[in-house]
Amino acid sequence: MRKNLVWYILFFTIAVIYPHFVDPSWVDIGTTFALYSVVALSQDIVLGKAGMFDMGHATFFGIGAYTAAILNTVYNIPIIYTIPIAIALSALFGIIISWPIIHLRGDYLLVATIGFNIIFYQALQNNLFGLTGGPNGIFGIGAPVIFGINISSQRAIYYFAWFILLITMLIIYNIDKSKLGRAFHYLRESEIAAESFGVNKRFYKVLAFALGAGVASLAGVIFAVQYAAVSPETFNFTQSVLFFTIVIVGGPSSIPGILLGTFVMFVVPQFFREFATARYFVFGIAMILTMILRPQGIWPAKFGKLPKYLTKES
Amino acid sequence: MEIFLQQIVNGLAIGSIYALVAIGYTMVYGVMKLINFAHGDLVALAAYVGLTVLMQAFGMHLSNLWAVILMFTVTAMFISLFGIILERLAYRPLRKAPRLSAVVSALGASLAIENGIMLIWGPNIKVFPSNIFPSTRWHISGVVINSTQIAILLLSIILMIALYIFINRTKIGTAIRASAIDQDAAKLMGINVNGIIIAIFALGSFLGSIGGLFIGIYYRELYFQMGWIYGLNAFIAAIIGGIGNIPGAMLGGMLLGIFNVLIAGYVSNTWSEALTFALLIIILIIKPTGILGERVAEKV
Amino acid sequence: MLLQLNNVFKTFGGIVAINNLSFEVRNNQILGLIGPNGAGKTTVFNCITGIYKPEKGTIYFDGKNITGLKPHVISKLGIARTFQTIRLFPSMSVAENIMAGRHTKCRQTWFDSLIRTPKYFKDEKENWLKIKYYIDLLKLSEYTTSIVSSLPYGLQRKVEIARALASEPKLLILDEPAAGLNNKETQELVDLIYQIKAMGITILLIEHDMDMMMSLAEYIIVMNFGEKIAEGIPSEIQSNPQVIEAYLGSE
Amino acid sequence: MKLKNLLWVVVSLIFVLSFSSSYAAGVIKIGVQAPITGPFANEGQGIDNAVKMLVEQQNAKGGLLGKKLEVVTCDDEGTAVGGAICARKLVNDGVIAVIGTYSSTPAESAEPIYARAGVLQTSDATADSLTKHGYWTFFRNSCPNSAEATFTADFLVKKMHFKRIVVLSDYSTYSSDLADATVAALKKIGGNVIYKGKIQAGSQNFTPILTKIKAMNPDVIYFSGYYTDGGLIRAQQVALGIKAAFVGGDSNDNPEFFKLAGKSANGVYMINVPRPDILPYPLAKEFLRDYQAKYHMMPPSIWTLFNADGLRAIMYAIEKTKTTDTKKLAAFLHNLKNFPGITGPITFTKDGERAGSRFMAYEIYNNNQYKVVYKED
Repeated sequence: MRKNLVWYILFFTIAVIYPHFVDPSWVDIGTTFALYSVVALSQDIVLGKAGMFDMGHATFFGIGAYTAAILNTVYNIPIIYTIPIAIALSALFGIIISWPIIHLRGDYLLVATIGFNIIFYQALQNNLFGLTGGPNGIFGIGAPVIFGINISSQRAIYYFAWFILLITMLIIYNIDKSKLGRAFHYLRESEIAAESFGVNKRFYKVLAFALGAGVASLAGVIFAVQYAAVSPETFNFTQSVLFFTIVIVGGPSSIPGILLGTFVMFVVPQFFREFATARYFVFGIAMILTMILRPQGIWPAKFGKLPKYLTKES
Repeated sequence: MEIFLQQIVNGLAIGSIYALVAIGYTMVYGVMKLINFAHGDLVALAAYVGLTVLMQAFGMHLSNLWAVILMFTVTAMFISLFGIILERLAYRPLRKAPRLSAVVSALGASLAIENGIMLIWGPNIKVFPSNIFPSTRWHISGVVINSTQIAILLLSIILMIALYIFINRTKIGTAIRASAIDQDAAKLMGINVNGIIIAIFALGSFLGSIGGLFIGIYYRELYFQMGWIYGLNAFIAAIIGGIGNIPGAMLGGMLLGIFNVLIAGYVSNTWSEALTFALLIIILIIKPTGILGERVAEKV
Repeated sequence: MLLQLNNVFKTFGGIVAINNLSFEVRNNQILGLIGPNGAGKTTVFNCITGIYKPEKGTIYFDGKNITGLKPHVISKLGIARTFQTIRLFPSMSVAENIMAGRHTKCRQTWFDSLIRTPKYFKDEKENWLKIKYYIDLLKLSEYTTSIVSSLPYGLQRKVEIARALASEPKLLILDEPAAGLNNKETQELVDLIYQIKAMGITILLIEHDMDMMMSLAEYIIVMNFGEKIAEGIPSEIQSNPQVIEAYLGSE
Repeated sequence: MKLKNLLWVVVSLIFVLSFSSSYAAGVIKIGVQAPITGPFANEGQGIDNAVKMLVEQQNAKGGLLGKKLEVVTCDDEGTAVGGAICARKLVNDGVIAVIGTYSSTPAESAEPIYARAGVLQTSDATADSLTKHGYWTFFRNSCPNSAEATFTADFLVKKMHFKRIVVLSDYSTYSSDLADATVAALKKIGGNVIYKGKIQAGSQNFTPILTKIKAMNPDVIYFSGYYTDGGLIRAQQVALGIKAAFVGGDSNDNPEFFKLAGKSANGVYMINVPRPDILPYPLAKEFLRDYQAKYHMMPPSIWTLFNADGLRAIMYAIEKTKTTDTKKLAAFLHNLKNFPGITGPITFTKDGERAGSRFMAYEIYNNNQYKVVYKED
């Protein structure tokens, strides 16, 4: 417990001083790393914790980004107020989308979630209600103002994104160490046993989707701010595959695992932007090797970390 | 009416290609419970290998017919072997691992094959020569049918019937079905499950390679990411039919081909993908394991 | 009367699994359900716990009609069970597995969980201490943090029972609890079941070990081909010709 | 626990290593921001190849201002994220100008970063908004959609007198914007658009929409997308017995179109800037010959040539102004008039828009021969 805390403090300390030592492209990478980690952690609520095969999570990320973009550019609502709206809307979508398909078994659910992602993507491309801007997307999204500070410089956005990551990690930690997280895990491990002990399957599964959708949407808003623009291909099915892969490669239901997964799947390829053509060939093979060497993920989740008063010999 | 018939004819041609590719997904899934996301890229690889073989054959001044025969045999053999090697290297080490780890391994294989094609054949499109099949067109009361479509449809149907007989009438076929129902029990009955898995990968890759060559002959355009689109469609076809069920994959492929043309032709072209997926989701909501998939009651 | 089945009927794809079955379980009774393989015993359990919906007939528990209710609702009313094939949460620890039993007793809402309200802390502590009690009760304390899939079979059985007890049920359903246990473990199990009865819990039991069943059960229902063929106290059952035939005939 | 420690060490080490960035004196650095991998890999690699080739040629002639040119490439994968990261990286690497990128989204996310750093950016991306932000660093090297749209509308209505027009595009920003602009231009001069549809690029099976179009009995199908789809659309159109004429936007004009369409290519009309082999642009012929000799393939599309022109304009500016001060270069470029380019004369407006491009319509005959059928007055 203590040891973990030390690691996390070290991790965030590095994160805080990091932008002062690297060039600006790496600050951007750091920001996007934080946001992708948030999305991956939110995907993990559904995929890793509740064990539902969700391969359409970029939908919720996109709902957040587009909600903020539309509300800000069309209705001139300050970004900071779009955050709760985006979260609520995305969570609502999560509920509506998952409700009818929640009873589907593993791979069928996977296909249904892919389907929702593709429907969402086509809706963006077709300029739904004349709001999404079609293939061009939406440009000119403003910056949030918090306590009178304008979050528009590169570093300000970086710290804001990491603050969001910190909040998300706390929420995920809280989920893990509570009735809520245990219920998700029970459902993943054995649905029948979980139901037989009073876990309301439908409620918790839909709740997992709603929570996952809400958190992903939060990352989406900041993402829209970071690039001052949103466009459809950032939220397509390929992107969902990335988030899915992050969770599995890193270690389902493991916070450090998912951070490492994001690092491996998003940051590592950044080193090779200059030797471009072969990098995804090598990367594909690396993915296979990683799974073979670490089938449970790079840093698998550990269970059995219990409150002190339980494990201490009395 | 002729417009409708025209759409159906075209839908069946593309549907039969989906069906051939879908069988590869469904067979692997049936025995290993693995979504082999690399299967589509194998199909694309087949088309590229086929084109290379064909060009070599023309270079050796073979006649059209012999060149095509050579293309089919060499490609089918190469891709079947490739499928076997893929299983050995990327999936077998993960057989005891969590299911999704194998899925990620498949995604990695897909990425590697796709980018491997780009490295070998370049990022630009490649075009099949147009004169390899005699292309005759028939106008039957306003409906245009060409000889390539008929050849594809007939060959696909023959292959599927052959597969059906193989699966249902031969010893290996029975062993494959047994392994699909219960791998452990099959093992106890003395079935060499490793051998069966090699067989299904060879067979699925073989049919996929034929599908890839058909794509090359029919559409004539190859690009390195094509496998992803055909793979996804074929995977959906397998799901519609009930994944794991071989006749289901055939049915699903044909249905998807027809859905595609009817939605694009009669409902909305710009929303055709969204509507296809909406239809798929509705099918799943009503029939959670696809049309021919059986609802497996979990033993408690 | 704690549990009452009236003319329960259930088929699977046209095959009758339970045919017009009726029986009653009295408060704090140990009732045994026996019958040859495939007689439909586990199906009865699954109908009671809500995993299957009976097509006809009614099931009353504690005066309430529970026919066709969802498993999690039935669980909340006070029925807990173990499974014929062990169904633990394999990658979780012993304590976390047992905690599943407390799911309906934990009073924190999902929102309390998310932001850790004072209610959350109080609730967590209360329930974990209960878990400690059941772990000690079943002498599992040295395995508290062990991952259950790494435990031997006999201990896994114990964890399952502990999990069921942790839910403080009125009715405990045990589906072949002695299967796969050695003699010593079986004896421990018998002692444990008496202990559970002493806690005021009613027990419904399927068991193939006839010696154990005859010594343990106060009343026995015999099933064959989905129907009840006999019922009575152990000594009556032992001498019942129909029962003997059912067993011998099926061998 | 040891493994974990090791991992963290590796993580921090990599971060530390990434601090370093090289500065070499006596070199002018040119950046390439392009989608080297991903769905537009062919286009991105084309841009990269073209820039490297032209820079090599320039260096053989002694470079510029007595300094050698050096190319720094960054793969943006065609995404907004990649665009911004590449922009930061290239700025940090000390480039003075960036060629590319290919599509609008990454160009847009990179644009403000280049503007703030004072790095010139020349891209073929066609989204109207790119030149609307007022960034002095941005120069579009392709022709704006509106010019082509007006020309196309005139050709279809005034020259060919088509009465029943079908407009098709794909979902890319370029293609759908061009289709929208063309429909608007057609409406303005009273053209009758009976159907406007979209196809999914790369889906290869276009018969559903074509069969639907067949029933509408059009006399022309105009397609604003790429040759990779256009060639197939034309082939499938003829195979279905649809008699309508086919008019392709500039991205259809590619040798591969004829391979895909085969005999059906005959009678196709292409709208494009003047072709190298028709107008006396020795530059273009030379460029294509060199490219073919160096890379053993043709450039993937016209967009490669546009970006090559962007680079040539910048190199010309450096040569003329004898400076690498981007403010002065930009001022020079904003006043550039009729600089001979591979894709026709290059003129930039004050917004960095490329102006004064002249379009022509060609008819294809004998499988791949061109003849001019219509041009702007």
